[in-house]
Formats: sequence, C-alpha cells, structure tokens
Amino acid sequence: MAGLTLQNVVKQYGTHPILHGIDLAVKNGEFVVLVGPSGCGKSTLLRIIAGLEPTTNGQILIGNEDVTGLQPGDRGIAMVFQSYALYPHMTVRKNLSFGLENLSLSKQQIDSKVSEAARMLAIEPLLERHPKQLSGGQRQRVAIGRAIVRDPKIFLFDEPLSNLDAALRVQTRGEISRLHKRLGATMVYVTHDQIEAMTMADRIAVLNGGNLEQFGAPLELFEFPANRFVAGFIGSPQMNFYNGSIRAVEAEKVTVFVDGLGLIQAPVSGASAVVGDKVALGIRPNHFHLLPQASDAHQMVRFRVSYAESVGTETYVYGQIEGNDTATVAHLPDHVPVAAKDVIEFGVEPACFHLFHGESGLSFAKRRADGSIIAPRKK
Amino acid sequence: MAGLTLQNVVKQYGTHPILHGIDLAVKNGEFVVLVGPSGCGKSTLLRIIAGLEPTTNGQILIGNEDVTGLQPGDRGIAMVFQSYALYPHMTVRKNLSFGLENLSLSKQQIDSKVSEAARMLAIEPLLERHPKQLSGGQRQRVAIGRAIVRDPKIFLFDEPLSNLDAALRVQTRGEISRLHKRLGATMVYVTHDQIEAMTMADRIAVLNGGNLEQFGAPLELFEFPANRFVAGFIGSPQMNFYNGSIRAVEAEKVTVFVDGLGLIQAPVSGASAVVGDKVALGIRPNHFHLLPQASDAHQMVRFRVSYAESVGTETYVYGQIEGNDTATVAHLPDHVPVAAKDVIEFGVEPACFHLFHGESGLSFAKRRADGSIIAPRKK
Amino acid sequence: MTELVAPITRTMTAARPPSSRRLGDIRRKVWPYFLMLPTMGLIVAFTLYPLVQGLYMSLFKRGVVVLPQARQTLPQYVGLDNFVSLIDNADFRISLLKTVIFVVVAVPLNVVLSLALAVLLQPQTKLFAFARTVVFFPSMISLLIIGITWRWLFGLNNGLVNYVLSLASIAPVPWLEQDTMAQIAVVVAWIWWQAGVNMMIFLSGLTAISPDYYEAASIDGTSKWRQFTHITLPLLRPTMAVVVVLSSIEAFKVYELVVSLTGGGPGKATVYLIQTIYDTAFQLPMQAGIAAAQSAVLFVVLMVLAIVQLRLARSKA
Amino acid sequence: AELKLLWYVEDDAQEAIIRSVLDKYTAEHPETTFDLQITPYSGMIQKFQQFAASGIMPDVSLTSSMEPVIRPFLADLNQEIGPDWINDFVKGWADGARFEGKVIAAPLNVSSTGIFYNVDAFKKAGVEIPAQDRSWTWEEFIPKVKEVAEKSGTRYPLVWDVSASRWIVHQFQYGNHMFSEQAPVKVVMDEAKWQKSLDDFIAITKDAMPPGLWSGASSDNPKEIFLGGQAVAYMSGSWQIPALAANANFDWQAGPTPYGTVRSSIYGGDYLVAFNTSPNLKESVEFIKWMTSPKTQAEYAKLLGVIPTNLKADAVDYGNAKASQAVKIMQGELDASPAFAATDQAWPEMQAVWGPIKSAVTQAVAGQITSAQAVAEIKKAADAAVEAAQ
Amino acid sequence: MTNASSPTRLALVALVLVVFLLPPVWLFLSALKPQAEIFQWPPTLWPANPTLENFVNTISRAKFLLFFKNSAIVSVLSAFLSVTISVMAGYALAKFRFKGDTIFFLLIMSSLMVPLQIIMIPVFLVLRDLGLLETLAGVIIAPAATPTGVFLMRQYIVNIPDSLLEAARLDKTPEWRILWRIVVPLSLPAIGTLLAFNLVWRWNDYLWPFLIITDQDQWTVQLAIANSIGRFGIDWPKLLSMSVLSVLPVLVVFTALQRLMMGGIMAGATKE
Ligand SMILES: Nc1ncnc2c1ncn2[C@@H]1O[C@H](COP(=O)(O)OP(=O)(O)OP(=O)(O)O)[C@@H](O)[C@H]1O
Ligand SMILES: Nc1ncnc2c1ncn2[C@@H]1O[C@H](COP(=O)(O)OP(=O)(O)OP(=O)(O)O)[C@@H](O)[C@H]1O
Ligand SMILES: [Mg+2]
Ligand SMILES: [Mg+2]
Repeated sequence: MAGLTLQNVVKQYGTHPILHGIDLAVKNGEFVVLVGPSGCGKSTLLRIIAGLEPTTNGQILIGNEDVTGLQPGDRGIAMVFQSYALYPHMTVRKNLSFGLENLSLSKQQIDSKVSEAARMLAIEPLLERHPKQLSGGQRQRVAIGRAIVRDPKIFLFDEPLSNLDAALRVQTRGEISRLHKRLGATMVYVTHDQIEAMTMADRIAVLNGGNLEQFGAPLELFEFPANRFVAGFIGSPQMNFYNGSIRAVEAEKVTVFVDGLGLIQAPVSGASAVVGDKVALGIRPNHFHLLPQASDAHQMVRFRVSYAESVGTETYVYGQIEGNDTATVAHLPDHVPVAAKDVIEFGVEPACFHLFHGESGLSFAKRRADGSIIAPRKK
Repeated sequence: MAGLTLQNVVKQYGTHPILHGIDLAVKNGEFVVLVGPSGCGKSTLLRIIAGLEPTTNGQILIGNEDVTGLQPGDRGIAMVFQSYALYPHMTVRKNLSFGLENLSLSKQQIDSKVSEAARMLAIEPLLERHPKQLSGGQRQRVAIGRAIVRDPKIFLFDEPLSNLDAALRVQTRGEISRLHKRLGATMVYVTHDQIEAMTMADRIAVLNGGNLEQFGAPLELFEFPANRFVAGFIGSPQMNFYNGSIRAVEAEKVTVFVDGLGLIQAPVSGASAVVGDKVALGIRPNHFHLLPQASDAHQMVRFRVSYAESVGTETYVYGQIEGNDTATVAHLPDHVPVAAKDVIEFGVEPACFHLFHGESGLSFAKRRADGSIIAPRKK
Repeated sequence: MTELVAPITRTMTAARPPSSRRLGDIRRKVWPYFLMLPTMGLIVAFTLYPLVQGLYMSLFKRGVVVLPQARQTLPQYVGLDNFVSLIDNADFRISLLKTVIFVVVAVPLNVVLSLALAVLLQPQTKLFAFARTVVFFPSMISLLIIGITWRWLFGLNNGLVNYVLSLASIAPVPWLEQDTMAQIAVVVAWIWWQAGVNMMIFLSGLTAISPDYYEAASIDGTSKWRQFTHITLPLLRPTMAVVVVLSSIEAFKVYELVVSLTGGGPGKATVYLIQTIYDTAFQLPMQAGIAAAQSAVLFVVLMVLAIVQLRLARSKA
Repeated sequence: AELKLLWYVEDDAQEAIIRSVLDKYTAEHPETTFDLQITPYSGMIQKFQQFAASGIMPDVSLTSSMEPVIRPFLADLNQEIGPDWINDFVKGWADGARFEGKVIAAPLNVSSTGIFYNVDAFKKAGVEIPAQDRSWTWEEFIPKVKEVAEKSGTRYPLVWDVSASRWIVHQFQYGNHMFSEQAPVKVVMDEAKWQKSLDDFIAITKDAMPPGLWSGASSDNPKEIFLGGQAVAYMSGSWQIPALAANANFDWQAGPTPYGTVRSSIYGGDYLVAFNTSPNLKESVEFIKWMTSPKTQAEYAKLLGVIPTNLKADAVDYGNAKASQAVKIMQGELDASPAFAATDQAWPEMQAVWGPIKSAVTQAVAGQITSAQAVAEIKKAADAAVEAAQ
Repeated sequence: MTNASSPTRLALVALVLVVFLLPPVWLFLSALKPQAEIFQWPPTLWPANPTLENFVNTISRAKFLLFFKNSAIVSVLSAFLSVTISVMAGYALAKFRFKGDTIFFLLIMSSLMVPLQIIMIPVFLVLRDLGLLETLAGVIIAPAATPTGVFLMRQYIVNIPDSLLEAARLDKTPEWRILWRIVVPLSLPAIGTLLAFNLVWRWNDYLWPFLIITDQDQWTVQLAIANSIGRFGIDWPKLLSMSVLSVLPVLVVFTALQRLMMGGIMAGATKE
C-alpha cells in the first residue's frame, strides 16, 4: 500500500524560508503525529503533502511513486483543514456526501457512509443544518467527517480536535484510532495536545522553525529526547533546565555540578563529555517526588514554594530549588496542600536526569534499558 | 468597576431553543471560565453578553446598569472570537491598533500598547504581515492581542488558546492571568481545556444543552460536583460510574452495593437516601492507587487490564473491575509497565467516592472539610 | 462501525493506471482555456475582429462602405494623415474635451451616489427590497425612453418640472436650452439611469463581506462611519474597481441617452465623442477613415484609463 | 415571386394602408406576393449602408433620398420602363430621380413645405388671413401673428418644425440657394445674403416662437403645440394634413406661406427604388410601374392624404373639404416655387449637407456661434460634399 | 449594520423613492391619457380621463404579442448564455494561473471599449458570413460575451476561499463539478445580479436587433418601439403604452431575482 516519503522538502513563501529540507519516511499504515510550536510549518507541510502547495524543492513519494507533480485529487489523500473549509451553501449532509459523489457509489452506499460518520462524530441531529448554524466544535466535526467518509490511502489531519471538549475529544480520538486500525491507512496528524500526540502516535515528528528535530516513538521522544528543544517541547509542564558544568567524566556516568543540587551523577555516556564544559541538566516536573520515606534511589532537594495550583487530584508547585534561582515546576499526582514560602523536600532520581550540551543543546548519549546506546545525530 | 449579571437569559434561533434561561452573577474582577460540551451554547452566551446577538428573553447587567438594549460598542467589552475575525486587509499591527484608534490616544500610546501586546504574545516579527500569511496559531494570538490592547471593563475569550502548542499555551495562559490580576478586569473565558479551566478560573460555570449545571470554584466542582453531568465533565479522563443500589442509610454514611466492589460505604448524607434506590457510584481515574502496601484507608479492588497507554510519566490503564463489566479507566502518575490481561490490585479510598441519584443524576449532599454541608439544588 | 469504507473503492483509486493521470493532467491544463473559449470566441468574432478592421480603416481616406462598382468609393491609403488631421479638427477636440469633463463629473458622483444607495438600501426587509427595485427600475427602461421622458420633464415651455415651478411662481428654467444646464441635465439623467446598476454591483460586493468583521469592530466601539471607511471601503475595493472602470467606460461611450435627451443640443453643447465619431462616419461623405482614427484615439484613451484604474486598485489592495 | 420590400411608416394606420395596397396588387397579380419589412425612418441610411456593404438587398425600397452608397445598385428605370415614362411626373420631384443620365427612382408622392393657421384664433382676434395669391411677407406676417396671439390668448404666435429642410425654405424665399441649378454642380452660396436671412430667422425664433424651440435640444413638439391650440401658425408641410384633419378640434387652414423676396416651398416626398441585384427585377419594376400609375397614385394619395406625383392622376378628393383645400394650397406653394427649390434638394450632394445645416443653425440660434460662422460651416459642408462626389 | 428602521434612514429612503419613482410614474400615468391630453397645457399629472385605450390598441395589434415573444426568447436565452460564459471566464481568470491569462483579460477589457455604433458595418459582415442575419439566434449569440459580466464574475469569485476549492480537489472532484456545485452556488448573488443586468440589457437592446433583423416577424419589442418614432413625429400613445408594457416583464423578473442577489452566503465556511 502507501507509505509516505518526503525527501529534502523545501518551501519558501517569496523569500521567507518556511521549511528547510524535511526528510521524513512514514511507513505504510503508520500513524504519525506532527508537533511543533505555532508557526513552525506544520500546516504548510500537510498542504505540500496534499499537493495544494508546490514545493520549492524536494520530492514527495507515496508508496514508491513520485507524486511531487501530481494533482491533489490524484494522490488519494483526504485532509481535514485547520480552517475547516466547509462548503457554506451545503447542508452538513451534503458536505459529507459531496466528495463521495465523485466515486461511482450507489445512493444507499453514500447514505450509509454518511450516517455512519455522523453517528461516529455525534452530529446526526445537525445533518440538515448549514455550517453557519453550527458551533465551532460542530463545524470541526463536520470537517473530520468529510475526510473520513472517503477511503483514501493517506489521511492528513490538521488539529482536528482543537475545538472539542475533553469528553468528545477522548471519544473522537478513540474513533480515529479505531479507524486507523481498521483501515490500516497512513495518517499524518497535527496536534498541539500532548496527550493526543503521545497516545495516538506510532511515531511523533517534532518540527521546529522548519526543521525536523526528531522523529521517533512517543516514549522514545519522552525518555530520550534528541536535544533540549524536544525535551522541552514534549511533556507538559515543560522540563526544568538547570545550568551546570562537567566536573568528572566516566564511561557511562558524567558528574555535573549544579547550583543548589551540588554534584550530580547523570547516567549518560561520557564519550563526548569534556570536563569544564557547560551543560544543562533536565528534570521533568513529574520527577519531583514527595517521598513517604527516604530511599537510596533518590537524591533529596529542598524546594522553596512560590505558589501552587491544584487541579483536582493533581498539584503544580512553582518555586525554586534552594540555592538555584531557576524557576522550577513540580507536578504532583495528588492534591497536596502547600502554600507560598513553604519549603518542601523532594526526592529526585538521578536515573531520570537528562543532560544536554550547553552550546549545541544536543543530548548526551544514553544507554537504553535493552543495553543499546542512543545517540542523537549531530545537526 | 463592573460585575456582570445575567438574568434568565433565553435565546432561540427560530424555534430552536439554545439557551433556556441562564442566571449568572459574575463578580467584579472575577475570572469565570465557561465550559460545556461542543454546541451547548457557550459562544452564543458570549455573543449575547457582547451584544452581538439579541436575547429572546432576559436581562444583562454590567455593574448595576442594564445593558440589554445597548450597542456592543457601548458595553465596554473586548472579545476574542472563536473564528478570529481578523481584518483581512490590515496588517497585524493595524489589526491591533484599529480598535485603539477609536479612543483618543496619542500615536505613541497606541504604538506602545501594540508593541506591548505583540511582545507578550510573541508576534513581534509578524507585525507587518497580513492575516492570510499567518499560521492558525499566529492568527489566534493576533485575535487575543486585539482584545487585550484595549482596557475594557470586561473581557470575553472564546477558546483563545485552542490552536497553540503546549508551551505557548502555558505561557499565554500565564500572560492572561497576569493581565487579569493587573487590570482587575472581569473575564469570561470559554475553553475546552480542563487544565486551563481549573488553573485560571476563580469560578467555573458548566453549561450543558443550554442550561447552567453548576457554577462554583474549580475545586468545588471537582470535589463536590452537583450532578453526574458535572462530575463526568470535569476531570480528565472522565470519572468512572458504576450502577448500584442503596442497602443501608445512616446520617452521614450510605451503604451501597455495587457489582464487583461489594458493599461500599460512601461518606455522604443519608437525608435523601432511600433503601433500594438505584444510584451511581463515581470514582475518578486518579483515585485508583497502586499501593506500596495495604492501608486502612483503602479498599482493595482487582482490576483486569484491557490495554494501557503510557504518556511519558503517566499511564492510563483501561479495563474492568473484576465482577463488574463497566468500562473503567485508571490514571496512574507513573510509567507503569502493565499489559493486556494483567490483573492489578488497586486501592480506592471511600472518602473519594461520589454518589448520585440514579434518576435525577443529582449528587448526594456531602459535608465539606470545614463541616458545612453542600447540597446540590434540585433541578 | 459497519461499512464505513467500501473495499471496492479502495482498489479503484489505487489501481488507476498512470496513463489516465497524465490525461487528467492535460485535461486540467486545458480546463482554464476551455473556460475562456466561449467568451473569447464571441469577443473575437463580434468585437475584436471588427475592431481591427475598423481601426485599419483609419489609414485610408474612404467612406463607410467600399463599392468596387463605384470608383469614387475606393479607399485611398493616406498613412497617418487622418490622425494628423485630428489635431485641428475642432469638432473632435471639443467633443473629446466635453466627454472628459462629463466623465470626470459624472463618474465620481455616480459612484458615490450608488454606493450610498447600496449602503442605504442593504437591509433585507420587504420595504428595502421594494426600494432597491425602484432604484434599479430606470435601468430597466430603454435609454431611448429614458431620454424622451427626461426631455419631456425638462421641457422649457411644456415640461412638468417648469410647470411645477410656475405653480410656485418661479420663472421657467431652460434645462435643455442653455449649454451648461443641458450638460447638467445629461449628467443627472445618466446618473439616474446608471445608479441602479452600480448599486446592485455594490450590493453584491457588500454581501460578500463577512459580518464577523463588523461584529469585531462594533465591540471595539468603532463608529459606523469608521467601520464604513476602514472595513467596508477597503474590503469593497475590488468591487469599487469594477464599478469605477465600468462606469467610466460607460460614460465615455455615452450616446443613445444624449441623442434622445438633447439630440446633442442646444447647438452642439452636448455632442459627445461617440456622436461626433458616428456623425463623422455616417453623415459625412468619405470621412469614415477620420472617424476610425477618432475611434482609435478613444480606444487608446479608454485602455489607458482602465489599466491605470486597475493598477491603482490593485496596488492599494 | 415574393418581393422583399423595405418601407418606413409614420404610424400603424399607414402600415395598414400599405398592406392593403399590396394586397390589392397581389389580388391583381397572384404570382407576386410581398414580404413587407418595416424600418424606423431614422435607420434607413444605416440599412442602406449594410445592404451596400454586404450585397444583401431587398427587391424594392421606399426612400426619400438616393443615398450614394446604394446608387450603384439601383435599377435604371429608363431602361426597364422606357425613357419617356418619367416625364409624367411632377417635374421638381422627378428631377431628383435622375442620375448620370439614368432614372434610378420612381417618384411615389410629393410633399410641400408651408404654413398652417389656426383660423379660430384669427377670428377671435379679428385679423384677416390674406388670399393665397396675395400672401404677406415675413415682415408683415410676424407682427400680425403676434397680434393674433395676444388678442386671442394663444400661447405662441408661431411654431416651426426644427428641421433643416423646413428652415432652408426661409433662405429660398430670399432667393438664396446652395447649388447651381445646372450640371456640373457648384456651390453658389452668397454668404452675406445667407447670413442676413439667418439673422432674420434668428430674430423670428426669439420674437415669435416658444423660447428655445430652435436651440436643437428643446422638447417642445411644434405639431403637438399647434394641435393643442397653443400656436397661431405652424410652419411645416403637407404631410401634416391628415393628422390635422383627424385631430384638430379648431378651424384651421393651410397657407398662404409668408415670403421674403420670392415665394417658395421645397420639394419633398418619397421614391420607390428597385435594386439591380434583385432576381425578380422584372416583377419589381412591374410593381413600381403599378404603384406610380395614375390610377394607383390617385388612390394611394387619397388613402394617405399625400400629393400624387403622377401628373396624369385624377384630381384627388380627400373626402374632407378642409383637407382637400389644404392639399390644393400646398400644391400651389410648390407650383409657385423657383427652380432651385427642386434642384437644391435633388442634387445627391445635398444629402451630406442637411446634417451640418441643422447643427449650424441650431448653434447659431443657441448663440454658440455667430451667424457668419454658421453660414461658413454650411458652405464648408456643401463644398466638401461637392468635392467628395468628384 | 445600522438599524434598518431609524428615522433618518427611512426619510432618506422616502427621498430616494420620490426621485426614482416620479419619472416612471409620470410616464405610466401619461400612457393612460388620450392623445390630446398628453400634450395639454397646463399639463395634468393625474389623467383627467384615464383610459386603457392606448394599451388596448397596442396589444390588439396583430403582431404585438409576437414581438413580446421574440423579445422574451432573445433576452432569456441570451442572458443565460451570457451569464454562463461569464461565469466560466470569470472563474478561469479569478482562480487559475495560466499562460496568457493577463492577455485574455486585457483583450476582454479592450472589447469593452469599442462602441458598437462605430464598428457596425464590419460586425454586420461577420454576421453575414456566419449566417446569423435575420435570425433570433444571431441576436442571442452575437452580444452574449459581455466584458462587464466577465469582470463582475471575476471580482466576485476571487472572494471565494481557495480552501473550498482545495477541499474539493482533494476529493478528486472533477473540475466541471467544482464549477457547478461550488463556484456557481457561492456566486449566486453575483449571478443573480448579472442575470438581471443581462435580461435588462438584452430586453432593452435596440442596436443588435436592428443590425440583425429586418423581418417584422422577428422584431423585438424595442424595434417596435423605435418604429413608433416616424419621420415627422412620434406616435406618443403607442410609444408610451409600449414602453410601459415593455418594462413590466423585466420588473417582474427582477423582483423574482432579487432574492438570489442578497445574503451573506460565505458565512461559516472557514475561520480566519
Ligand atoms: N445561526 C444559527 N442557527 C441555528 N442554530 C445555531 C445557529 N448558530 C448556532 N446554532 C446552534 O446553537 C448551539 C450553540 O452554539 P454555540 O456556537 O453557542 O456552541 P458552543 O457552545 O460555542 O460550541 P463549541 O464549543 O463547539 O464552539 C449549537 O447547537 C449550534 O448548532
Ligand atoms: N502565504 C504566506 N506568506 C508568507 N508566510 C506564510 C504564508 N502562509 C504561512 N506563512 C508562514 O509560514 C509559517 C508556517 O505556517 P504554518 O501555517 O505551516 O504553521 P503551523 O505550523 O501550521 O502553525 P499553527 O500551529 O499555528 O497552525 C508561519 O510562520 C506563517 O507565518
Ligand atoms: Mg497550522
Ligand atoms: Mg463556540
């Protein structure tokens, strides 16, 4: 069937470079989520894949066929537009069936596909309305419906759930995942929602300023981010970074000095480490633990609270590690009653530490659980 | 300054009733978040407050003044539209300054306000572009900017962050909160993001199908939801509900039988409980704990895993409580290696149980930590 | 989920042979030309080709019709003499100047007025629909009758207008019998006739503007006037270009109305360019070449005018 | 065969009459039927040009002038009918049909330009209208009609068709004409005299006519003003007689027309022409012969209230004493006219001058140019026409 | 926008109604007067003896209904043809970039600048060579390409969001279907306007029918009206009654079309 390969895709608007040579190989049937900061070129990339925007340079392959010059309709792609692009003069039903009528399907087949999609997206009562009579979320669901009633080789979704409420989002997410499983279609999905990205993706591609920063399985990105950007981008709240410098280097352990934390032993390869180099130490907010009792695995830090936000059963605590003025967030899986000026003792596990080169921002290589080494490519 | 009061606001489109008499009193300077399922009438309510849509019935008061018949411009309101509504023929800068030019401000004042907002929203490099040349998230930020450059009495935000990435969202959230503190303005904010709702709101209003279901502080909604809808809507993943029936009633404790869980003692008022009545027992996904050791406070349940999703440091486990076929989600604050068919022992704390009347869906009254009783009003 | 996706169609899309794609590609390239074909065909046949023939005439001394049987009607090649002769052709010069003045006066008035009408009559109620019909009504009447009607209304001795004035003891006004008044009368009647058409064009442009923008502006307390100048006008710029270009060209070509309203009079006070060309070609012997040269000048003037106007419209948008 | 006829009419009644005449012909000659094509009079020149340019012609056409463009296509009736036939017709009008030794048209009817009076108004004012042979000069006439207007409470002393041919009669009456009476055609205008008469005319428009009438833009309709009883005298022509007879609700009469130094009218009317491109030329000529035969002429003239051209036609009784009398007087005006009243309008060159005359005179009346300039313009147009014909 | 029933607005509307309504009303009232009263002095606004005689005379003329039928055929067919090809060309110029597009545009524009009066004879020859003389087809086809129409459609279609067309292309919608099902419905306000214009233009057109038609059986109403202006005068009752009658159908059609022309049709399509 149809994998999707991008080879050195470059895009400029006038002299504005938007994409700087993207290489991406999506396997057939894979679910790839594209994430990146607002304006980094995600929508542009989708539009290029769809053939709506000419590339300035580079090839796009679907399966083994070079489709770079092909018309959008010949690529066998369905797309959900970030801006919906609903036909304003057609009812919801007509919006859904319009694309189907290009195929030689019977009226019944079309009807059943439409009602199926409508049911799945909970827009059955709206079928006879026009887009202007719909709420934002309803419009978005119609836009999704229009893509899924067809049966393309490749789906492109541009933030398809951004206007849905949590429950509906979870449900629709599930439906899309199931659709993906059933059809085995290749999907490229843009989202800003971390949970969406982590739970739906086979692999995640992180885009930043028109460059592909990392492309890998969700947990891989989470646990072995290639560089500081990815580390900061994946995971919410953001990873905390502390400046430090290397004090000692061993084969699989690097000792770093960080204000307030003292000497820290990070379990990373010393291959590229040079004593005296500046580094950034990364600790995820969830890796600050309130320990029932002290433990060997943990290093204790004293934390001065500025303020705390409680979200039901979770608590975000903002403040600094004593002796270090880097703003820090800790994310606790419980409703913890803390107040400003409190000082708490957190345990942190050196095994969870991330270490980045000060200048390039690249991660230090690390040994996976299975013993293999993961080393980020040089930029 | 300016509180906002809605009195019995009713809205129909033709014969479609959209809002069924909303009463809402927003205090001066309060930050109210409006949540509810897609299509429940949130945007409509904002539009009515802004004066863009006439009410079918009811009054709107700003401060003590009845503004129901007033023109939008006379209400002292700024609004961020769900559809952005950026002026397509103006640059970003002009979009931001346009509203300001209605006030008698000097050019410098306007410029400084515009650059201030642009800096705050990180759209400085885009100031000379036209909306067409912006990405979805960039447009959304311009729309926010257009509202905040003015100093209105009341801000209305319609899903202002839905197209932003996590980091930017956290940052912008912070900016809006700070703006709120600095200006002391009243804000009404529509969002689908639970975290946004919980962290930003002074109070949350939950709308459902045109009715106001509950209006209260975030934690109150979370801990004492007035009814099953609110309980299910607030908190993600959704609360798990199990059907059961009342077996015994005491003053502050009701004993309920639930398949798989057996006899459960929920710490709620027995005032309205009748033995034999159908009830729903609610347990939030986060209240399933993997306990290091058994404890008195917890009741143990055996959980059969269907599948699990891991999101970095968190894990969602899907399955059923043994002996009960209600689909259940448990949310664990760690990366827990579980696989399908595993059976896990979870501890659940009866103190966290919620109990709802089977038919009306209303919560059973409950005693707060301070000893006061919270009882949901009858519908 | 049941048959959300029919497997048959899958294979269909996948199995389409590449050759049909290339065919589709060609079809797509040809498509815009196909869309242009009928219009271009008709325009070439009934306007451009005759035009070229007509302009070619400007190089000859000849009559409208050339008869091989009659030697005196045979064209004589004179090169650019006809154009040179225009320089001291008073009729042409004067009517060209008058036409330019007419355009400069009538077009802006017309555009402003019809835009005002469009904005005034935009609401969707029955009353306004009726009013729109009324304003468009003059455009439904043939120019001949428009001219005759206004001529009658404006009659010095028997006109309704002067009669009404006489009831108020006001001396009769020589609407059509005095040069400037007659020129004004032509402007009035022309605008009265054209305003409806332009109003409709403006209305179709106005309805294309999303109400969102007005909502956003009204929340900011933007005055109606500022909404009009800063949102309506800029968003209406393409429509404005249409109206300005079309009505300037229309104004340059004013003819039938004048013929039936003033007949070009008093004297020659309202003889505009087309009438001059027409009379030169058809009323005077062997002057068709000169008329063709005049047409060529008109054509160039109009072309320059249109291009300049379109440029202006685009550069500001 | 079916003959294609191009015609113009004044009103529906005329069209009905023409059709009845054609039906009569078909009744007598069953092999000939007609396809009558009506065109607005103002479009005739245009049509002729189209015909000439495209070579698509009717078989027969009505026309008031033999436009240069169609002349090469007109059948020579001398050849078709015989050289003497044309001599049967009113001379002045028949001269217009001759061209380079051929007869290219058949005179169908003539008209004469002259004046009509509102007799009731004169009676009311107690002013006598002179007999035709003792007509009054313009100098006598103007004060009289003004007096009548004043005494009878009539709005205007005089109305005058705004037309070049009605205007030029005034010049003729002072002996001024445009072209030589003999071939080769030359322009013989005495500009000073023309200018003098034009000045007189302008004075008359200011003195006795509705303000602005002759400015060229006025909406005033002389015929309707006269018919409405609002004018004492009306300078027009014999073609108005049927309308006056039918619609005037006051007593009226034709002539005598005031004069300057000589009495003059001007020939007008219509011709029939046959086209040499016609495959049915014989039948067309037959038809023309029939139309201009004395018998048909008398009937036709009676039906339409026009003056017959065939001198052999019986005297026509128009069935209305006033009309019959008026026609007679109008005919008399023609008879009294000098030769140039026929030749000036008969020269083909004149066709190109009518337009400039009207615009020059109206401009002069409107004060846009002086009378000298106006006359110069007219002369220039005449010169150009003569030159173009060479 | 502004309140539809504010007093200033209504006052302005009243003024507009008076200015635009009076001349036609007077025309209509005059058509109800007998010949003598039409030119009566002092004039009467309201007919002293209203009569339908003029209308009866006009309608009872044998061919009057035929002229109406011809006019109807010509204007309806020609208007539809004209709108159809204008939409096609306008769409091409608005939404496609192809070689020569500017040249096409300029050529179309330039044809707007040629008054028909001036090129009548060459046009006539073309009509002859194409065999369109004396046929209603000629009157329908020859004037059908209106630069105004193309221009109008182009400017309107430019406003349709590209993303709608893109969405359809992704669905492999054939181009003609995109035109017919998306561009056309979304351009309805402009199409309605243009259709109204074309009907009016074609209905009132005199020059083209005059050029093409001499045969009375193929006359349009305008030819009949022009024919009421004779050599020596105007047949006023006929002219007035015909004029009034000739406007009525256009009026009806326009009123019917008005609904098409209005309405914010693009609402809800995209967010930006
Ligand atoms: N013009 C209209 N005519 C009829 N119904 C409408 C119209 N506009 C909105 N609605 C309906 O009103 C309801 C409320 O719409 P609204 O836009 O307020 O929803 P919302 O709560 O903002 O939803 P979302 O979160 O999806 O934006 C929806 O069901 C919608 O379909
Ligand atoms: N027509 C254009 N001209 C110039 N720049 C453009 C144009 N369209 C988009 N851009 C720029 O290209 C960059 C990438 O835009 P794109 O829409 O792909 O971003 P995105 O990653 O989808 O962002 P978002 O998450 O906000 O939707 C942005 O910085 C945007 O400003
Ligand atoms: Mg995007
Ligand atoms: Mg909404």
